[in-house]
Amino acid sequence: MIGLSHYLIVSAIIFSIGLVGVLRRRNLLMLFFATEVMLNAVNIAFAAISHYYNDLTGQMFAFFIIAIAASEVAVGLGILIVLFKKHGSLDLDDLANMRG
Amino acid sequence: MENLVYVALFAPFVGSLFAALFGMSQRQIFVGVIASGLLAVSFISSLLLAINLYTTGNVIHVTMMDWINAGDISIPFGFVIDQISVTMMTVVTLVSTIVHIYAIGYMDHDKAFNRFFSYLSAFVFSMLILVMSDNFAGLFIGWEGVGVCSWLLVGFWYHKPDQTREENPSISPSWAANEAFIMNRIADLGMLVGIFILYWNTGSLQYDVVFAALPNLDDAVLVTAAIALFIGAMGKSAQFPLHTWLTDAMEGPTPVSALIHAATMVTAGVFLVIRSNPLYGMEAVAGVSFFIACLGTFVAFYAASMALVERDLKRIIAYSTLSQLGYMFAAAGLGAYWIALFHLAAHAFFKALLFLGGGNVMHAMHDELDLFKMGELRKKMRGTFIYMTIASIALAGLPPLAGFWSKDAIIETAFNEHTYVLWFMLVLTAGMTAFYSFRQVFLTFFGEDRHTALGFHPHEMYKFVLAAMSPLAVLAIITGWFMGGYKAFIYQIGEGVQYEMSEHTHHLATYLGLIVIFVAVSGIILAYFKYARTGKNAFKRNEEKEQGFFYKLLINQYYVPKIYEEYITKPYAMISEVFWTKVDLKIVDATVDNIAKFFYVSGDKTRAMQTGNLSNYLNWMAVGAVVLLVIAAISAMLV
Amino acid sequence: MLEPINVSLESLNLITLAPMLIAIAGALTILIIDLINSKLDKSLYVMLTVLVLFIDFGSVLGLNVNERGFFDVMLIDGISIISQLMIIGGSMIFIPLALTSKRFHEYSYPEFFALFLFMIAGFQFMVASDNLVLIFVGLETASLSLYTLIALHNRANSYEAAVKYFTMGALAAAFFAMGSAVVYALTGSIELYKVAEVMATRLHETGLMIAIFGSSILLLVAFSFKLSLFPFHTWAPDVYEGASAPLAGYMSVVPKIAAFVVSIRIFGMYIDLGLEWVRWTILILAVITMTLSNIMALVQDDVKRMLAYSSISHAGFIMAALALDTTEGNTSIFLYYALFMFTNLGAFTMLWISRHKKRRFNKRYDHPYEKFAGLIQIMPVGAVIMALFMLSLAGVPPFSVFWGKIYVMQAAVNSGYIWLAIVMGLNSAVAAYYYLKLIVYMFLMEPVKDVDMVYYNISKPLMAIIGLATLATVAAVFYVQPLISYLYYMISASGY
Amino acid sequence: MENMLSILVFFPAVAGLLGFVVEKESARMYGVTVAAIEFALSLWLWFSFDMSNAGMQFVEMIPLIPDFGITYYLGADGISLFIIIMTTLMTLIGMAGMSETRNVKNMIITLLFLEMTMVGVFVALDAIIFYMFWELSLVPMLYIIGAWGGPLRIYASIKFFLYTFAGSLIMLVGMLFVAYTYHDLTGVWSFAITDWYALVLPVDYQLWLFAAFFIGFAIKVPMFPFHTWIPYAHGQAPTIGSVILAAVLLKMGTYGFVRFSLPMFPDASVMAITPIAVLSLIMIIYTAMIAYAQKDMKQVIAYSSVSHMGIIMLGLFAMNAEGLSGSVFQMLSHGIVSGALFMLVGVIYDRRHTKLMSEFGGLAAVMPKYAVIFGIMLMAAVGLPLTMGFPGEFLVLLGFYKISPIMTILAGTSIILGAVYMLRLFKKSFFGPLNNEENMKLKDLNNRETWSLIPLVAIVIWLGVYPKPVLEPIDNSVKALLVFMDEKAITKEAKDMILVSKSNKGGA
Repeated sequence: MIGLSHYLIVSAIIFSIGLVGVLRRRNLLMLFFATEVMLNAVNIAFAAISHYYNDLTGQMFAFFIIAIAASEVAVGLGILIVLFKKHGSLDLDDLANMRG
Repeated sequence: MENLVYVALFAPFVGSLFAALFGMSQRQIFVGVIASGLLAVSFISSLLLAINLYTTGNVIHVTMMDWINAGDISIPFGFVIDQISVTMMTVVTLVSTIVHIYAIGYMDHDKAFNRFFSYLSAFVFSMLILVMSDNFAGLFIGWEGVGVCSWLLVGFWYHKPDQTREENPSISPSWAANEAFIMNRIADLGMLVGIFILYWNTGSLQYDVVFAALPNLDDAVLVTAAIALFIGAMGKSAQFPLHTWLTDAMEGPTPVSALIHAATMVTAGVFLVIRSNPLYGMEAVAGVSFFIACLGTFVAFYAASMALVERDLKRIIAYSTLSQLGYMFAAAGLGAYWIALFHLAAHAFFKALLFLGGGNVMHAMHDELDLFKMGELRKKMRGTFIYMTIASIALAGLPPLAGFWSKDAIIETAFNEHTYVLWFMLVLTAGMTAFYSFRQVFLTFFGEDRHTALGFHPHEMYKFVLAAMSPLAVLAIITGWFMGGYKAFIYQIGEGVQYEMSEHTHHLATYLGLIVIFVAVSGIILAYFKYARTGKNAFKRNEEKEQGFFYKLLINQYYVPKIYEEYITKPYAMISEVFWTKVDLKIVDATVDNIAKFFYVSGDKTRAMQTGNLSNYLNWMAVGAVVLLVIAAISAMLV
Repeated sequence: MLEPINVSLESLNLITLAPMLIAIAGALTILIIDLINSKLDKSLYVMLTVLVLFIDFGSVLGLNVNERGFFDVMLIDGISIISQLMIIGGSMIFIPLALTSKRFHEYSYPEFFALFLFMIAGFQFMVASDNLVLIFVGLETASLSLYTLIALHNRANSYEAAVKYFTMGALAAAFFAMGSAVVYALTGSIELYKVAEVMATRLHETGLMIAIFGSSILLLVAFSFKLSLFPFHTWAPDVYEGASAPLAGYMSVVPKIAAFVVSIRIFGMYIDLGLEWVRWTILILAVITMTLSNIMALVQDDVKRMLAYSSISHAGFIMAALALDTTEGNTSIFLYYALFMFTNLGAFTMLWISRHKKRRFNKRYDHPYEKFAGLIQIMPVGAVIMALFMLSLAGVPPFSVFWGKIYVMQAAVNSGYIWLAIVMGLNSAVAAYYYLKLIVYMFLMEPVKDVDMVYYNISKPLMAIIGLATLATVAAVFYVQPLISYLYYMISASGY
Repeated sequence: MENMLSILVFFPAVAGLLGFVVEKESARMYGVTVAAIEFALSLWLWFSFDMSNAGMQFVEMIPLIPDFGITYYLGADGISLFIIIMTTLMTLIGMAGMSETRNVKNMIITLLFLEMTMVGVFVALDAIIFYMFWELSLVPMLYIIGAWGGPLRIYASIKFFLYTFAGSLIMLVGMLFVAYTYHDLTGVWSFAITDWYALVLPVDYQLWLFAAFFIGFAIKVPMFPFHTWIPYAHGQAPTIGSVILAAVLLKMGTYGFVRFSLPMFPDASVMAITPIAVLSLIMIIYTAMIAYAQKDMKQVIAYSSVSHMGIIMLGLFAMNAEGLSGSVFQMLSHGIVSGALFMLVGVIYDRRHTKLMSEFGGLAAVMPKYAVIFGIMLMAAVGLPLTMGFPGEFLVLLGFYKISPIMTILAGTSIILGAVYMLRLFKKSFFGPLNNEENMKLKDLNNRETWSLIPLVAIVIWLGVYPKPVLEPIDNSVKALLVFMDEKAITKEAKDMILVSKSNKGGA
């Protein structure tokens, strides 16, 4: 029988995978994907908990997260495009003009 | 009569201010004349006060105004005219008047003539405050005031450069002035402490209140107060070990030496002890008093010994002053306050005369003071010769001149108190005194003419100057004759100052006097044979003898100045330097700067985390989350 | 099975929603006007925005304290009102800064103003709710708009800044979402007042502590990022540097007010539950933040970057007040920001008017210290005003920030955290150095050769704003009293 | 004239603001006139002062932030009255004697603002108002040192600012804690010092608070080991800066001890006697020795200033009216004398652009007037009777003798060591042969310099001969303070140590 804890563990694992992606990736686009992965991990958790409590709030939260993730991608990609036009690269390490 | 008090006190002050008005302008004879005139006024007032006191016996006590009132302390400007202060006033104003007149001639060619009179009159004013004050704080005003005037006057020729100690033992007038001031300050601290002790134990600084309260005090308090006040006296009266400044102070113009460093200021210490006789006469402080007597005797001998070999005319006189101060302290320490005071007065007359005579010689010899470069001056400077001989006889203590009576009384006192060692030392010193004072007379006025070869053409001083000196000469002769009268006068104060020889001593008085005379005469004869003769017996300098241990010891003043320089002055400068460069800059200040630097450097270090690389930033966030967890866990465990 | 939903309009209490709706409607209006005529001048949009904000401000003032509305997700309590007022007020001072004498790219887009209003609506949502969903939505709306506004400045550095801010913001959002999920898992609710109730009953269940731990830390990370607390502050200096000066000044105040309100709600709840370790964690975080950012500010070469670090330090200062969790502590947060707002916006405005298209003094920086060398000789009034702002930031009485500072310190002392007050004092002393450095450059150094002008970008509206900021900074002592009593009343009314 | 103190505080500030309008060439005259009016106002304050009243007079009270207990609360007593007069006097004299030619207008305006803050510190009776003026005074001084100073001016000015600022922030925490305690006990917020006086604190509180205030004040005084900013500040500051710094700013520290530490923490003050006395002794002896090692005239005066502040500190903790009155009097004396000495050093610096003693020698011959005035001030500095330097120093030592004879003797070495370094300075610069070519043609004091120094000479002698008009009001207030401390003290040791004057014992 698959219970709440299994879902939560999956969610935690995916969240960690996303986090590692954020920390390790050098390409901005991949970074964005990694954050999406993290947000989706949260979605899994919300859906599972919502089911567990038999309460719709969690699922509602999940929907909001999906919407926000979408707009985030929209804005993020917009900025990335301008950046790519200016720099010709999406590599993080090229992006260190300001420091100190 | 009260007005006379103020006249006596403020006349010199007015003179000083008047002279100061012209302080920066050309030499004006009238400045000197007016200053002298005002001093004469002061002298006459003092004399009138003395006569009044003598005839009526009424002690005058005036309070001019409040000075310092704070907490429970109340110090007025108050003045008391009793037998002690009036004696001092008369002596001081008389000698000052003469010195002022003398200075008109002596300072004739000096550009700073007017300034000199301003200082000199200011000194007299301070001295009068010192002796007239009715409280210790007022005494201290005068005490410090004379110190400053002494500083100004010793350093009067401030433009002279510093020399090495070998060239000039006093280095320079400005150096000597500073030395005098600083050494006096050391003693002043002692005096201040004495004042503090008296204040906190008696609640006042007025002489009458303090002295009235003395019998109720603890012995320990009395002893410390007596010691502290005596330390003050030691400085001003140049007692060992604070004596070196006095000989160096001879760098000042000779009238200054005569007035300040012989007749008046240096006796302030003796005056203090006499003034505080209710304290020093107490049973509880007998030990201190005896110490004073011993120290006085020691200084008398010590100074006389240095004078034996000295070649500098003024320094010899300075040593003799030191020696005579020792006599005075011996007397005061043994309880014979009135004898000390009498010797103080007599000494003031003959020593001032001696100094002024010395000034004449110096003037004639163009500031050359080396006795070995003089000789046979009596023909060219008859008046001066006579004066100086009189003064020297008085100093040597031969009857019937002033010095004999007073000094003999002191020696007799030592005998009377059964302190035979002191007595013996004092007698011995009397002989030495006679020897060196006549050594000086003979080397200056007798013997071979050594100065002409060196290009000196001495001439006698102005007539008016010699005339002005005559009262001193007369007094140097006759003062002693009035000893009995003075005794009656001063006995009016009360038991404190009364001192009578015992029956036994009285009996032996004649013999004791004869011993002193004998010793003194032997000293003079010895000096005559050694220095006064001419021809093949003439005095010759013996270089070999000057290498001897004792000679070197004496000529170097027992190496005391050297010791002070090596073990006090130099280490002080060195420690100061270390404190500044090593401690203050390298430790105290550097600590502060390093704290600031620490922040700055750690800022630079921390800044390195801000690499500009987004990936690093994201890692920082993850690290931060972990760190937060750790912090939270730790605080959860601790709280 | 499902009952038909039946909601009465009264129970919705839509008035609570009005302020945000006004801002959104204003933004849409601007977009529509642009569609009609795309050649209009920026001054029109500026004034329109100010007007919208004005109405917005009025509508907030009209709200009653302690009401709920719109399915109870809106919460209009004291702190939500005062924070909305401050957000709108700050924005009203900020937006006229577009009226510079030199032309800057971003202001030619009407979208700039629309986005700006959306952002304000986002902040208002954030502060006017205790529902984690709505907070999340408001937060993201505001943040996404802000990223775009930064990027609109249209320079290489601005893009870099936007990307950095965006990426880190996305990560923080994920943390926030995960934190909310854990809270939800713990309590079955995302309404903070219910969360508090449930959590209080479950506090001592074994095994739950780890979850409480997790939720608080995840949320703390998310808000530490927003509030730029160490070590989540790394974006701040870069973003401030990359953004235009007024926007940087704005970012150092308004978004932080919003974030602080949410933090008060969330972490106040944790501390009220008796979880002392939350307090201590925040305190330690705050102390580290104020100290480290201070010492990093010491070594900066650029005034704007220095001000960025200084803002971080001020945020740390206030975070400490938050950890006290007393009414005075919470009052001091708002007092501090109210006073800090004028001074800081003033200081950034002074940088803004000194902005030159070219970097004349330094290859990298727009506002290196050298630029201001000897300003007293070139432009004495400007130098004096800038010095006033710096002194105020340093906490020299009687200038505005001082009053905030002593109120914070007093709050710390009152709660028994004397060591905290001392740390704050020492930090102020360290901070004085870098503020002083600018004063030293302006007053004590000789001007760089051939410079006769520093304030290229000055214009009448900007002068008016600087004048207002100066007045507010200097005359603070006269309005602190009403301000304190109002804030204190509002905050104690809402139970914080 | 109920609001006399407000006028006194804000008149210079308003004049400073209006000063921006005045033409550059006329700025100096404007400044001198304003300072003269301010001085006249302060004299008027003196004449309308009720000498027999030991309490606060001219009290003004306007609530500023009532919720937080902050009040605009001013008042003056015998202790502050003369410090205020000295402040206005030294500002006037400093301005009149100022030789600065660069940016005179800025200087004048800065000085006027500085005057406001200085007067403000001495009349404030609300801790926060006091703190405000205290901190504000740093800013004009920073500017004066930094803009008109020597080569290290920026380092010196920043050091001055940060050092004092850091210390006063600790003091601020102390103030906040007192306010908190007051609120705790009475339920009312108040920062009024007079309210705080009524607060009887437990001994451990007193000790901690004493320490907090001590740091703030001690840095300002400056006490060893917090004194190292002062050689830089004096060394780099222009003449006027040093004059004001030495004359007035340092007094803020000692004044703070009288106004806050003693009456508020009597028990802690008594406990602190020995440590403070030790620090004071170090100040007196150590800095006197450092002064001796200096090569620069101004540094000698600067270190001597620290040494003299040691005497003042010692007197403050004598716990009897003699010492405390003497200490307050010494503040005035030090203000005038060290101010004058700095002005005198400025005179020679203007002519030669060096302050190294080795450059001089024999100046007395070419500059006799200068030498005379320098000499008088020097004598006052070493505490010669009948100059202003004596009564204060004498009373302090006298007073402290009651506490500890040994320490008094050590402190008394200041009269020796002071003479040592001062006379060395005088000898090196004024005595000896006139060897240096450049010194041969030096001009003596000009009219401006003479007439700005003569009043100081007159005061130094007047108050040396007849200190009563000043000493009496001070003494009244000090006695009242001691009675108050004695009544308030809770430990027996403190009650024993604090010595109430006999005149007060009868009445109370």
